[in-house]
Amino acid sequence: MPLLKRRSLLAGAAATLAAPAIIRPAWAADTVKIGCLFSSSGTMANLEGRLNYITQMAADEINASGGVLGRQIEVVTTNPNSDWPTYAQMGRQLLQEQKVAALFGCWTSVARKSVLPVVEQNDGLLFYPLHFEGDENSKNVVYLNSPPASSVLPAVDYLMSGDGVSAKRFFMLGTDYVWPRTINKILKGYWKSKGIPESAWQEQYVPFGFSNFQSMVNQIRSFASQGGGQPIVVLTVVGSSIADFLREYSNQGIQPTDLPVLGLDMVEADLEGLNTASLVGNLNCWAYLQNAPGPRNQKFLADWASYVQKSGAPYSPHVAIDPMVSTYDGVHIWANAAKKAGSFDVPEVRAAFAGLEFPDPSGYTLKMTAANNYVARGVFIGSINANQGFDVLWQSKGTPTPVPYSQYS
Amino acid sequence: MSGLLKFSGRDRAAGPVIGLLLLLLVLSPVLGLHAIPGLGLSIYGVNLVGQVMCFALLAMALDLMWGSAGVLSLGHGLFFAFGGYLSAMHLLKTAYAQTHVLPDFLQFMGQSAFPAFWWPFGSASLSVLAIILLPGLLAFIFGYVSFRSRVNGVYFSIITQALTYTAMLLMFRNETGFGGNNGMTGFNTIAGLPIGGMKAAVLLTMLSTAAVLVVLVGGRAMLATRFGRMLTAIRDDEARLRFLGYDTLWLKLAAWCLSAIIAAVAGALYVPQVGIINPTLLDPSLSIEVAVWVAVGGRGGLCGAVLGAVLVNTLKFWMSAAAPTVWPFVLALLVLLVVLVLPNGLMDLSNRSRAWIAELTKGDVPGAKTVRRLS
Amino acid sequence: MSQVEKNALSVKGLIVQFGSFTAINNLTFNASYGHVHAVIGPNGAGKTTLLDIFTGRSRARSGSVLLDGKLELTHLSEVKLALSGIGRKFQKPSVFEALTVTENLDLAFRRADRSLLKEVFARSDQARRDAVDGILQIIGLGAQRHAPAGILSHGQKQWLEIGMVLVRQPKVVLLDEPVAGMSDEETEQTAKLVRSLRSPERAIIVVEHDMDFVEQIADLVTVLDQGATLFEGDMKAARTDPRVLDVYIGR
Amino acid sequence: MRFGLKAGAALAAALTCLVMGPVRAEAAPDRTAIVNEVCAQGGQGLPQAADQLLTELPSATPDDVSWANRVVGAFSHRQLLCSADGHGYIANGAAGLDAATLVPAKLPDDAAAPFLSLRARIVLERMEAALALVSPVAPERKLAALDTLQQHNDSVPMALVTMAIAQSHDADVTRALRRFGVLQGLHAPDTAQRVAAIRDLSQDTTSDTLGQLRSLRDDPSYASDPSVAAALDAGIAHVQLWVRVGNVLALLYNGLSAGSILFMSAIGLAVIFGLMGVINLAQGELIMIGAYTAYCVQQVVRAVAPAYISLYPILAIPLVFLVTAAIGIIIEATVIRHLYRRPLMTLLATWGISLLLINLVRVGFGPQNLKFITPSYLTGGVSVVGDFFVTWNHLAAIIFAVLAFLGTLALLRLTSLGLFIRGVTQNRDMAGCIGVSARTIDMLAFGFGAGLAGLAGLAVAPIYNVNPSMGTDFIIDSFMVVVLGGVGSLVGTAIAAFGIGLVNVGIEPFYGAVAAKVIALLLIIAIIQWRPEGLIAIKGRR
Repeated sequence: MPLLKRRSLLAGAAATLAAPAIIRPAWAADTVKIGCLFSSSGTMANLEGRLNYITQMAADEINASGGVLGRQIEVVTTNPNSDWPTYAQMGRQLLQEQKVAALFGCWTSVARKSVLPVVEQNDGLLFYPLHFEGDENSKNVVYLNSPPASSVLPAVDYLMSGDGVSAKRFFMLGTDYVWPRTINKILKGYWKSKGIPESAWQEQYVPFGFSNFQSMVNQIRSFASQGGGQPIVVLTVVGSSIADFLREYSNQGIQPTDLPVLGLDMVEADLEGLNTASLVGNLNCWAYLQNAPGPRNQKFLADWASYVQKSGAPYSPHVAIDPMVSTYDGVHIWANAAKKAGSFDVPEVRAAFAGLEFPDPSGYTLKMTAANNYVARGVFIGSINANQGFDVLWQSKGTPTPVPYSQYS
Repeated sequence: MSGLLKFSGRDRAAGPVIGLLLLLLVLSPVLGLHAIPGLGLSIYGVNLVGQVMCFALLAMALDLMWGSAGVLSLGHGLFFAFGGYLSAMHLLKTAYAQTHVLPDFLQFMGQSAFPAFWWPFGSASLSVLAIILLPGLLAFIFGYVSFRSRVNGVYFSIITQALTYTAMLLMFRNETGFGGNNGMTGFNTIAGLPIGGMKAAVLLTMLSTAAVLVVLVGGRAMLATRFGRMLTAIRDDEARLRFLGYDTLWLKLAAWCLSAIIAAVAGALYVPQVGIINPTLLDPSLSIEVAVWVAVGGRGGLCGAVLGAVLVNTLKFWMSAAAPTVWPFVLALLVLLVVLVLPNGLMDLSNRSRAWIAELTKGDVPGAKTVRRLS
Repeated sequence: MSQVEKNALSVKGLIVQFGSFTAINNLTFNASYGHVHAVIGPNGAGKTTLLDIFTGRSRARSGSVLLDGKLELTHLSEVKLALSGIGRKFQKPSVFEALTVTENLDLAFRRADRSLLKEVFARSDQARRDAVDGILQIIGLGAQRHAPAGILSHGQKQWLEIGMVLVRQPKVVLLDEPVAGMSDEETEQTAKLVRSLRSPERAIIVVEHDMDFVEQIADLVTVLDQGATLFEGDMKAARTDPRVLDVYIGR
Repeated sequence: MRFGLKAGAALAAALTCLVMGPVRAEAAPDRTAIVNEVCAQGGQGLPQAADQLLTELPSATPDDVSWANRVVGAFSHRQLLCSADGHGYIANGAAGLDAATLVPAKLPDDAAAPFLSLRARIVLERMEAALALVSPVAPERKLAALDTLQQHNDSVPMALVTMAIAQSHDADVTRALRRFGVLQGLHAPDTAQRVAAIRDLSQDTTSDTLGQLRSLRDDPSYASDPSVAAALDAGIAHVQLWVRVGNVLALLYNGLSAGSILFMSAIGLAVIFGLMGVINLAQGELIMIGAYTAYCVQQVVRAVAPAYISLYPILAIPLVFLVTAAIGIIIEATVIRHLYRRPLMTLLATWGISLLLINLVRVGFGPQNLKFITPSYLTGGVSVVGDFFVTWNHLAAIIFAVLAFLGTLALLRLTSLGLFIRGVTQNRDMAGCIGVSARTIDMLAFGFGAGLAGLAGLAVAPIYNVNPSMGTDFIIDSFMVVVLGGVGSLVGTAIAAFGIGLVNVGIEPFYGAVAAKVIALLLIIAIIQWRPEGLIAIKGRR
């Protein structure tokens, strides 16, 4: 027995010592790694999955033109499985074990919030491609898309104006997490500042992945019928719930002309497979729409289509959405900043952001300043057309300077 | 012969497992703080060890009920998460004391200060007390009503699963007040050490390993007493024990509350290591996975639980990075293998290999025979 | 049968129903100390239900069951019933298979005057060990005392369970088909065992299908049919009673 | 009857007033002016142009009307092009027409279609409806147009209604137009006309009407004129009553539809867990496979016979059942049969199977939601009373659930297979003795339960997301339904499903969807404490 015990102890010690060798990072001199934190399973998979491919596409583009600082970009993908703590776990692994130079990731704000402490503790750099609720300004995150003041508020303004529908009453329906909650809080503050009474709006939240909107749409109908001015729906549900909501909305025979929906997270991909004839006229707002005019967009769409063909990505070659373009922009911005800094070290790359510009597929030229890691983008308001896409209803003249902290929250 | 038969091999694993754990306890500060030049673990590595230890603790909590009393809880994630949330509340209070920034989930719900019931969590000792008492109380209430109305076997499993699921739905709501989907994050320091740093990682890993040791040794000692035999009797034939004059309600309740508290402590240690807690810990599939760890390691005697948790989770960490799409298949096949071929997990494997060796050598290897299959 | 015999259990006007089915219909029944009282009857006559009532497994709709003429049993829980002196061996042998024979008997030695908490921490004192050893002698499992109960033969398990009932020295011993599935030799031994258990301190009630076995052990036989007493007397008389013959053969 | 007479009289009065009312002499529509108005501001002038057209329409000739139809139609199909100098054209293939004269004209290079803003859409929709009233179109189209205008009953000049009535040859349309005309009298100065309008409006018992009526209370005549006040109060009370009735019906209907989904997802489990006692955690995945099989059927039909695509759900019913039943039988034969006496191990094994199935499908089909073609007969719905709106897809789910329930009940109660299933599941050893092969019966019963789960997948496909992990959403609810209903009782399962559905739907509007689910689950847990055997217990000796 004592012999047996000692032998096991030794074996155990050997196993413990061997462990670091197994998980030792692999360094290759001629490549630089960037990491992706986009889910390929779970409720966000249909949307986030595309962003893995677009990151690779952007990296291929840069590699084809000689890479960055003489190195080829190597994209490390992970699958956080639409589970927020896993984003943090994977992020930690990418930064600490894979030693990636930058992270591209997260769709929901929940995911970003869970990765935030990880990038801050490890002084990493996360490029976040979604428009979001603002009220955050970390030196370790590059906010590639717009905070509310330069995306949501212009769209709501449009709907409240005579050009829109002179909206007077608002039904806010969102998924129950930080982005919809904060957006709605800002909206309420905005409406209050315009003297609109609290009785003019109603707020409802559903869980992630919620799909049966039957009684929710009933509630919206009865809200709309109460009178008191033109009602609209401000939709902040995310992921697969968007298509489910739209389906029930059109099943119950609601006309966008009577009760328009402003889908703040609604992208072209959410409309795939839907019969949009009865949804024509509902709105969204983004910093890019697939129908954005200009040759840069045409080239981007062609590149994506051929990339899908080549890589066999399980997504439509004919659909491009804002976060894809934002991610694409992010990879280029990072590469340009690294070139400018002459280093992959985060502090130096970060310092190089100031004054960086990038002409992106939306037709606007993106700008960054020394003030923060926000990126100035253009604004589009889109309107659903009969071909599962969005027509450009309105677009901003220039790129409004992003305001991280909203005055209305 | 009978003594060996009785434990059917699980005693043999105890020595090496305890030895390994002791070694780990000593090695984690040595390797983590790079006491020996050129030989060390990254923060990530130390952290990983600590997390796995928390899972081992959780697995032992489950095994205490399942392996000993035959009561399978598919709701231990509830207690794990409960402990986790309580410790997160303490960490948030600590962070607030330094930054004076209210967590955003309170902000967007329109709060301007912590709700009043958060006050005990400013104090570390009161928080520890809460981590032990509150999950214990929840376990007591749920256990009392369930065991009293004789909810047994698979019914108990399903009800605990439903309870966890309910808790998950509840915690996903922001109105519930605990951060909803986001959960809680943004922890700052623990015991004065910056979270995310090596010192905190080493401290937490050592604490978790020590907790595993204490529960393993203490739990095994407890199971060797008459109380342990009563639990075994409940597993074999609960009605018989009642007809012998034992009110099994209280026996089960005692084990159940103890088990819940161990799970809660595991959760409380886990959360500062991952830096976030949200309701996904309440996902029923996590709770089922815990049962899988125990089944893989082998039920009863707690050693199997530790081994199973360490093995499956190490495999999981490794594979979900190296081959994320393959991992679910491996897990599924592992489950089927254990259920169909090795009903008592790795313990069976060791027994079978012994039987096989015995067959080859025509010798008698004590303990090679499985006494009975538990389920 | 002495005239001063004392009733251990007295059942009066007992009615047990499951849904619309009446399992026991206005039954009156007495079991006295010092006797082995056999209860027989065709399937569905209510034999096992009667034992279930004594042990708290089923609940009576009405009627009373008194222990020693004073303690009303019908509303007590299984645990209280066991502690007040009712012991039962089940039809299907139920022993704790993962525990050894000694441990089984040790657990069965549950003293009514101790709280559960005390029982958990009770030391194995001499009295306890003696009681266990004594029972091991009676049931003849001394050689297997350290074997897990799971590896015992069917007959040995039955004896162990009888031993577990006896170790606490209950006032009423209920044996539900103690020889079902036993070999002739084992049946013979069991009969011997049961006969040796007869004592003025306890009443023994046996439910059994094996008529020869009943004849060997029983002082008194009650034949149940459709939840009511059809016959009461000794076994010889029962075998010739036309009503008994009718329910056993007629249907 | 009395009310009817009175209403009739009021209607007659109102009509007299309408017809006899001052008829302004309108000029014929000035086509060029209207087109220029639209194009001058690149389409932004549409509302003003539309107003002008509407006021001039009552004096229009049929030719004017057909021109107006042409222009409005062109605008909404983005075929109306405006040149930079403010002239309007209609695209006609490669060629063009002058929008005002409809004579062929060369399209200028700078001619572009004005953008269709939401506001423009609203205007166009109303214009199309108004034009339909005076155009030679089918009566149904006119009725639909009236419905559209009804919601905005302030936007049509009375003269247009008069003109439409004069042109109408269909009794229904004429009646509807008269009613519509009366409604225009809501704000008329004449009391009788008003009262009639209020009465008439009250016949349409929706909460829209209620809102309209309530807003009339702010009208000064409500305070000053008792007959208007009385009519209004009566109207509000009447509409309120029917809206309430409609709300109750909607609640029941929604509860029924939620319950039918629950029931469908639980019915397979009622057989597998309820009758056979097998804890099948892969039940949700069988539902998922059912949905995927339906998807495959859809794809095959689309490829082979696209004309019959709308019939694929019916074709899918037998195929889905057979495929999932076959998978169920494979699961039973390879795994479950070794575990009948080890229920907790069955639980783990089936969880492993569910994990396997999810990931196999994920690898095979990808993680995204499947796109189902919803046949036209399953889209939309009909308004019944008040705000009670019956959607066809939910109605189909209810009917499907009822049929599945009756079918299963019949199979278990009336066929010998059902007898054997009940026999074997109640006493495995005994059934073996009487010559029934317990193995075969177990396999068939499990296959049957699996097939039912597959049908559930077909039923939920039009309502829920179909993706590899969809099954996990169903499993706990299904177990709760079966346990609550009473294990082994199909009727109990049905009662429990509809009960839970109703509770869910009833709570949802007040506390939200999540709270509804939480409360329902806690209720179930509480009920099980109270009745551990479920609502319908199989009684017997324990």
